[in-house]
Amino acid sequence: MTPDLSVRIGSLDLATPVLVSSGTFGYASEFSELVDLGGLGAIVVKSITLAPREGNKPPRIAETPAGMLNSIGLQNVGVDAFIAEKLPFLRTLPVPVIANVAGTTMEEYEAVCGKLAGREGIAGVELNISCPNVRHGGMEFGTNPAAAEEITRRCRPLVPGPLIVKLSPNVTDIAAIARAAESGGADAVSLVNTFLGAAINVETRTPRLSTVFGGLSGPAIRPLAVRCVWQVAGAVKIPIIGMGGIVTGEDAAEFILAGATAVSVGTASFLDPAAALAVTAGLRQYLVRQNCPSLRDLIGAARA
Amino acid sequence: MTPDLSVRIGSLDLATPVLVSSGTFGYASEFSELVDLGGLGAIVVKSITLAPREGNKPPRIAETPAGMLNSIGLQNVGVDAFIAEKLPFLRTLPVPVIANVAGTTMEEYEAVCGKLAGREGIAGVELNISCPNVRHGGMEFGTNPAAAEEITRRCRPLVPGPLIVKLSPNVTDIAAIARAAESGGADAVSLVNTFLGAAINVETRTPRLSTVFGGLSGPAIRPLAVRCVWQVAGAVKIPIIGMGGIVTGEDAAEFILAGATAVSVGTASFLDPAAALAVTAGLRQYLVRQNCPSLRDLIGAARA
Amino acid sequence: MTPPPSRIVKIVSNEPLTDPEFRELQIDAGAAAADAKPGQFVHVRLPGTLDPLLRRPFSVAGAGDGRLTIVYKRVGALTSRLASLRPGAELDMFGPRGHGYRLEGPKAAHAILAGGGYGAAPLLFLARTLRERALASRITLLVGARTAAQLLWRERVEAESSWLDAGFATDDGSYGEKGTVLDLLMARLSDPAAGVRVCACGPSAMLAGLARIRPGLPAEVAAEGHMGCGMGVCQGCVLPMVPAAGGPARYARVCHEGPVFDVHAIDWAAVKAARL
Amino acid sequence: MTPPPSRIVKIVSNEPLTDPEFRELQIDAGAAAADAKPGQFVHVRLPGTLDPLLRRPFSVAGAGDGRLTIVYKRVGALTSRLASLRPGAELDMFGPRGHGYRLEGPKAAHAILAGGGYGAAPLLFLARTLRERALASRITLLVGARTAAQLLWRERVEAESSWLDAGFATDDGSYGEKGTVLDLLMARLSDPAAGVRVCACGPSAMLAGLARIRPGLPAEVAAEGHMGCGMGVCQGCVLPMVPAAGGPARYARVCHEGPVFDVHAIDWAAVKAARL
Ligand SMILES: Cc1cc2nc3c(=O)[nH]c(=O)nc-3n(C[C@H](O)[C@H](O)[C@H](O)COP(=O)(O)OP(=O)(O)OC[C@H]3O[C@@H](n4cnc5c(N)ncnc54)[C@H](O)[C@@H]3O)c2cc1C
Ligand SMILES: Cc1cc2nc3c(=O)[nH]c(=O)nc-3n(C[C@H](O)[C@H](O)[C@H](O)COP(=O)(O)OP(=O)(O)OC[C@H]3O[C@@H](n4cnc5c(N)ncnc54)[C@H](O)[C@@H]3O)c2cc1C
Ligand SMILES: Cc1cc2nc3c(=O)[nH]c(=O)nc-3n(C[C@H](O)[C@H](O)[C@H](O)COP(=O)(O)O)c2cc1C
Ligand SMILES: Cc1cc2nc3c(=O)[nH]c(=O)nc-3n(C[C@H](O)[C@H](O)[C@H](O)COP(=O)(O)O)c2cc1C
Ligand code: FES
Ligand code: FES
Repeated sequence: MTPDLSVRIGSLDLATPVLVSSGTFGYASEFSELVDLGGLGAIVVKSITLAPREGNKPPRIAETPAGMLNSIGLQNVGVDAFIAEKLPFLRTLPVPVIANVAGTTMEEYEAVCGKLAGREGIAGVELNISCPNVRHGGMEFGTNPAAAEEITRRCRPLVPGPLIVKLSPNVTDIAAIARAAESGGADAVSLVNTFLGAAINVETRTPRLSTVFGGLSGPAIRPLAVRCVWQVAGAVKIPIIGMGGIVTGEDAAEFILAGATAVSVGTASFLDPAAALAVTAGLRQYLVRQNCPSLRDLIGAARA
Repeated sequence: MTPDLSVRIGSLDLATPVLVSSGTFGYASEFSELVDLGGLGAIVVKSITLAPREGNKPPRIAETPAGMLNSIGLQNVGVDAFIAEKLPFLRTLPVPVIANVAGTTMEEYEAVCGKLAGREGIAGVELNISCPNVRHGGMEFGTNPAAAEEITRRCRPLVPGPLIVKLSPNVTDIAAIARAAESGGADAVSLVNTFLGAAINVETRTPRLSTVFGGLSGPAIRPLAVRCVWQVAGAVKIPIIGMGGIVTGEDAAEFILAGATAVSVGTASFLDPAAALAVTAGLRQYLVRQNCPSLRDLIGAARA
Repeated sequence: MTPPPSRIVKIVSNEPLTDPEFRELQIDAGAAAADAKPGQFVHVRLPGTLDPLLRRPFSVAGAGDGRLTIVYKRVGALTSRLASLRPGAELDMFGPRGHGYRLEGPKAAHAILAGGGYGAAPLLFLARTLRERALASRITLLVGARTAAQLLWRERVEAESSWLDAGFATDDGSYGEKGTVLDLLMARLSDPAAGVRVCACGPSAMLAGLARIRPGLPAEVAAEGHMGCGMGVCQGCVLPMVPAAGGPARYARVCHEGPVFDVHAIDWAAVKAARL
Repeated sequence: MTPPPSRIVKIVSNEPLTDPEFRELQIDAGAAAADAKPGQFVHVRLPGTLDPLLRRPFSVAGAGDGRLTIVYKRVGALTSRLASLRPGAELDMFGPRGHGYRLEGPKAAHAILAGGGYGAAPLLFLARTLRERALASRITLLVGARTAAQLLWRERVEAESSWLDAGFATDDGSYGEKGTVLDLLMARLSDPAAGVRVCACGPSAMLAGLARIRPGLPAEVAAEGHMGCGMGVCQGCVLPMVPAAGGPARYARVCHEGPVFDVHAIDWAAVKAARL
């Protein structure tokens, strides 16, 4: 049996349900010699802002038990350079590329979406309304349902393909934010972005990150992310892209069984650039083991 | 140099700042043959409710990367049996015992506080308004500032010693809840209780916990807990008891440097029943290494 | 203070059995070895890492001369890492803990020990202890597994035939009877069962099956549960017990009241519903 | 596809040096060894655990015959576990990665290599490579450490005296000059410095000191940064570079543009302010 791994996110057909996450796969060219990019479900590129950003001061990374904190600060080349320098390579790839858009104001999100609209090689847009790592990094849009709905509604007409809203887990009620994104017209929600954390170097008595707070990712957060997906799957009808600490096919299956239609691999790509392909292979073996012909039959199956 | 580890929480003087956390140290008698209980800063007993509770169905425990989920469900003997059967032993101990109180309604919290009030052997009360593991387990009081303030205010006159309010981290703004507890008259806040999480057994396609959701504790949550302490320390003047994933003296120092006055050891006692004493020894060595005569000089020192 | 609750111990040997997914681990355990009783468990961590985090319980499969033996099956994070360790490597061990099989009280006419899979691990130790303490006139050890290779310690068990009756069953019939260890047990029980005492260990479906064989059959079973602390504190490892008529659910801690329970005290329907 | 990006490799040897907090690790690395250049790093994980999670970078200290050598100091989670591993144990290795010291271009009259602490690790490898490729007429290797025992590979360096000038400095004067490796360097530089090329590796305070010695001194330094990915993707390992006049902050990735940089390109004031 060769199980069917294909899924659909809005109008987008994905051959496999395993994406690579924004900020953890660069603009994909960095991986082109290391990984068979054609085996990925889709590539979500590093967050794009209107102007280039040099990012936060170092140190930007601190390891914690089974996790890592980052405060990169949305370092990126800006939307114009993205279109001029990065998109030509991305366009050559045989898999869908999703542009992740971030900003400080609603107008900035709109402007970036507008510049990307209709460009060949952009299959969809993910709105990052949940970055914990910059002042005004959009996290306020991710913690307030009304703001989440408004920003989605405003970007919606500017995005021809699927519009995905990426949710912050740093809220009391993530289901409410997901419902707001759905009402605003999102085709899908992706979750989770990183959890707000901090670590202190006790020998120097100073925070380990220049910004004090950073985003926690990696296996440590997996149980929290699975819970978020479970909650959101009970609240919205649009598909969910689940992520947070996925390293193996079984980890990915947890998210699918909790209600995600697709999954995304972030930090694990730092441990192994081909991690997303290993996750895909693991999912395939899991389906064979479970004697399950199609991944779609497993979406939400643990909720029964 | 023998560094001074003593701290004060409300009217309570603690010889050392290292407590053991509610639900992870039973009623202390279980540890009496394994650990020199006199070396602990204070003992916080398992949550006490008005009536006995048999707890949730098993499975109640699932391990996750560097963490564990639990959904014990406040299993406990109830306040009357606590007073009759557990308190006599606790009374003989040379360290302060703090009763942790939980309930479903404000009236239940008041009733339990009332029954405990003025009993010899109870040095203080911790209100658990943050248990994620029972329906109506008090978590709603922990996610709503007005409710947090009201329950604190109502229990305040019933508690002769220090009143500590234990905060849930499952909120958008933990500082707001801490301020509410302070306004309600709390002498201290303790944080964090567990983070809401879930895990799924992919082979059986069923949740790993009978209740689907449980509380995540252990080293995995430490960076999240340190962040919470940092946020709360910037918001209130009352002392903070910091916890979440502390295993070593250095881990404890992170919380102190972030602004906690004392710390508490939970899950680590499962790995080593004497973990809190190891943490205390580690803190002492750390102070010597830092050439710091008193732990109190380090409270919040990373915030400079 | 009593002896240190947990301690760093050294691996003496760590050898695969006939099926290499099962291994026998000998630990240099000092005084702890002298106290170990059949049915108890040791609670083991790998030092120097937080993943895996919690200790894992393993039945004591033998004890003597300052050494403890366990038999483990490779199933996940800790057991896989364990399989890669060599003699001299360090483990962090707590225990032996828990209540084992009954070692006092009346002598049984016939003690029948039945183990499935790695559940047979503590039973040769138990058989020897029952014999040393003269707790049974006759001792039978029944071992079941999927295949001949997975039958635990077959040759060692057969070598004790001077005092130990042995019976083997495999799912595929590759050795002994084709069937389960419960089939073997029922065949033995067809003699009048007076004075019989059954001691079992194995997967919960097997133990639940044992409970159904005969209502009053005196049988002690070693059960499993997901442990947090292993010392009776966290209430994580509980098993549902038969409740008082009309009473609320009742739970007992595998690590503290168990791991060995009266088979009839456990609420097997609730165990099954909870997929324990 | 090009060679697999990460692979399981086996430890050949793992021996303490004169100070046992420093160890020399030889790895059976196959084809990866042939490509390694001095100044590059390998990125290492322990398989089978998520704690420690991220890979850790170590400078290549030698390569040949299918083997790679690193020298490491025991400072934390991974290096402590590494110290307990024996020959035959497996590591997950990625690399060699990054840009090393310049290996083409003009021949230097005098290459002075200066290493502090474990920073000396790549420099004997570099000295040999410069000699093989005839990139310097004269080669000097200066090694500094706290104590005589911590001087890396002292005897091995001294054994190469036929072609390699050597100088040693210790903080406590227990061997060589009392002082730092920069003191040794400055003494060598008091000759007219035309044609001198400095290659350094060590703690950032040492490298920052080097930048201050002489404005135009051609010096390449191997710098450190906290790495997330080690392949130029995460932007985690960045170092502040001297910005364009009035321009915004500029960063370069240690794992990608580095680890070896022109000492004058790095904004040492910003490095110090950030306590890197
Ligand atoms: C009292 C007792 C005695 C035991 N004796 C033995 C023995 O002699 N030999 C042996 O091989 N095994 C024994 N076990 C089971 C053993 O504890 C588990 O196989 C072990 O914990 C798996 O650890 P892991 O990290 O390799 O697997 P994990 O990666 O943790 O999990 C693999 C599988 O094992 C299950 N599991 C994990 N932890 C536990 C736990 N604490 N209790 C029960 N199941 C668990 C998981 O649900 C999963 O299905 C015993 C269990 C108990 C409770
Ligand atoms: C390009 C490069 C080459 C290096 N070469 C060597 C070498 O040849 N020999 C050697 O002994 N060490 C070398 N290091 C440093 C080495 O990477 C760290 O000592 C190692 O990561 C510590 O891991 P740990 O788990 O033992 O310590 P941890 O417990 O992670 O930390 C202990 C200390 O090391 C620091 N540290 C942790 N991770 C890193 C990191 N990724 N980069 C820098 N510092 C870190 C921490 O801040 C802490 O102070 C190099 C670092 C870099 C960036
Ligand atoms: C170094 C780093 C940089 C990240 N940058 C972004 C980003 O630019 N935009 C974004 O939406 N998410 C970003 N993320 C979040 C990830 O896309 C992902 O949501 C998160 O890391 C959880 O998944 P993981 O645990 O698999 O890493 C970043 C994560 C990391 C670790
Ligand atoms: C098994 C278990 C049971 C717990 N029971 C309680 C409880 O009854 N009341 C309470 O306030 N907190 C309870 N907690 C939360 C702990 O007191 C503590 O806040 C939390 O575990 C975080 O600390 P840690 O990471 O050090 O364990 C429990 C935690 C665990 C792991
Ligand atoms: S494992 Fe904690 S009570 Fe049994
Ligand atoms: S470590 Fe990721 S860019 Fe250098």
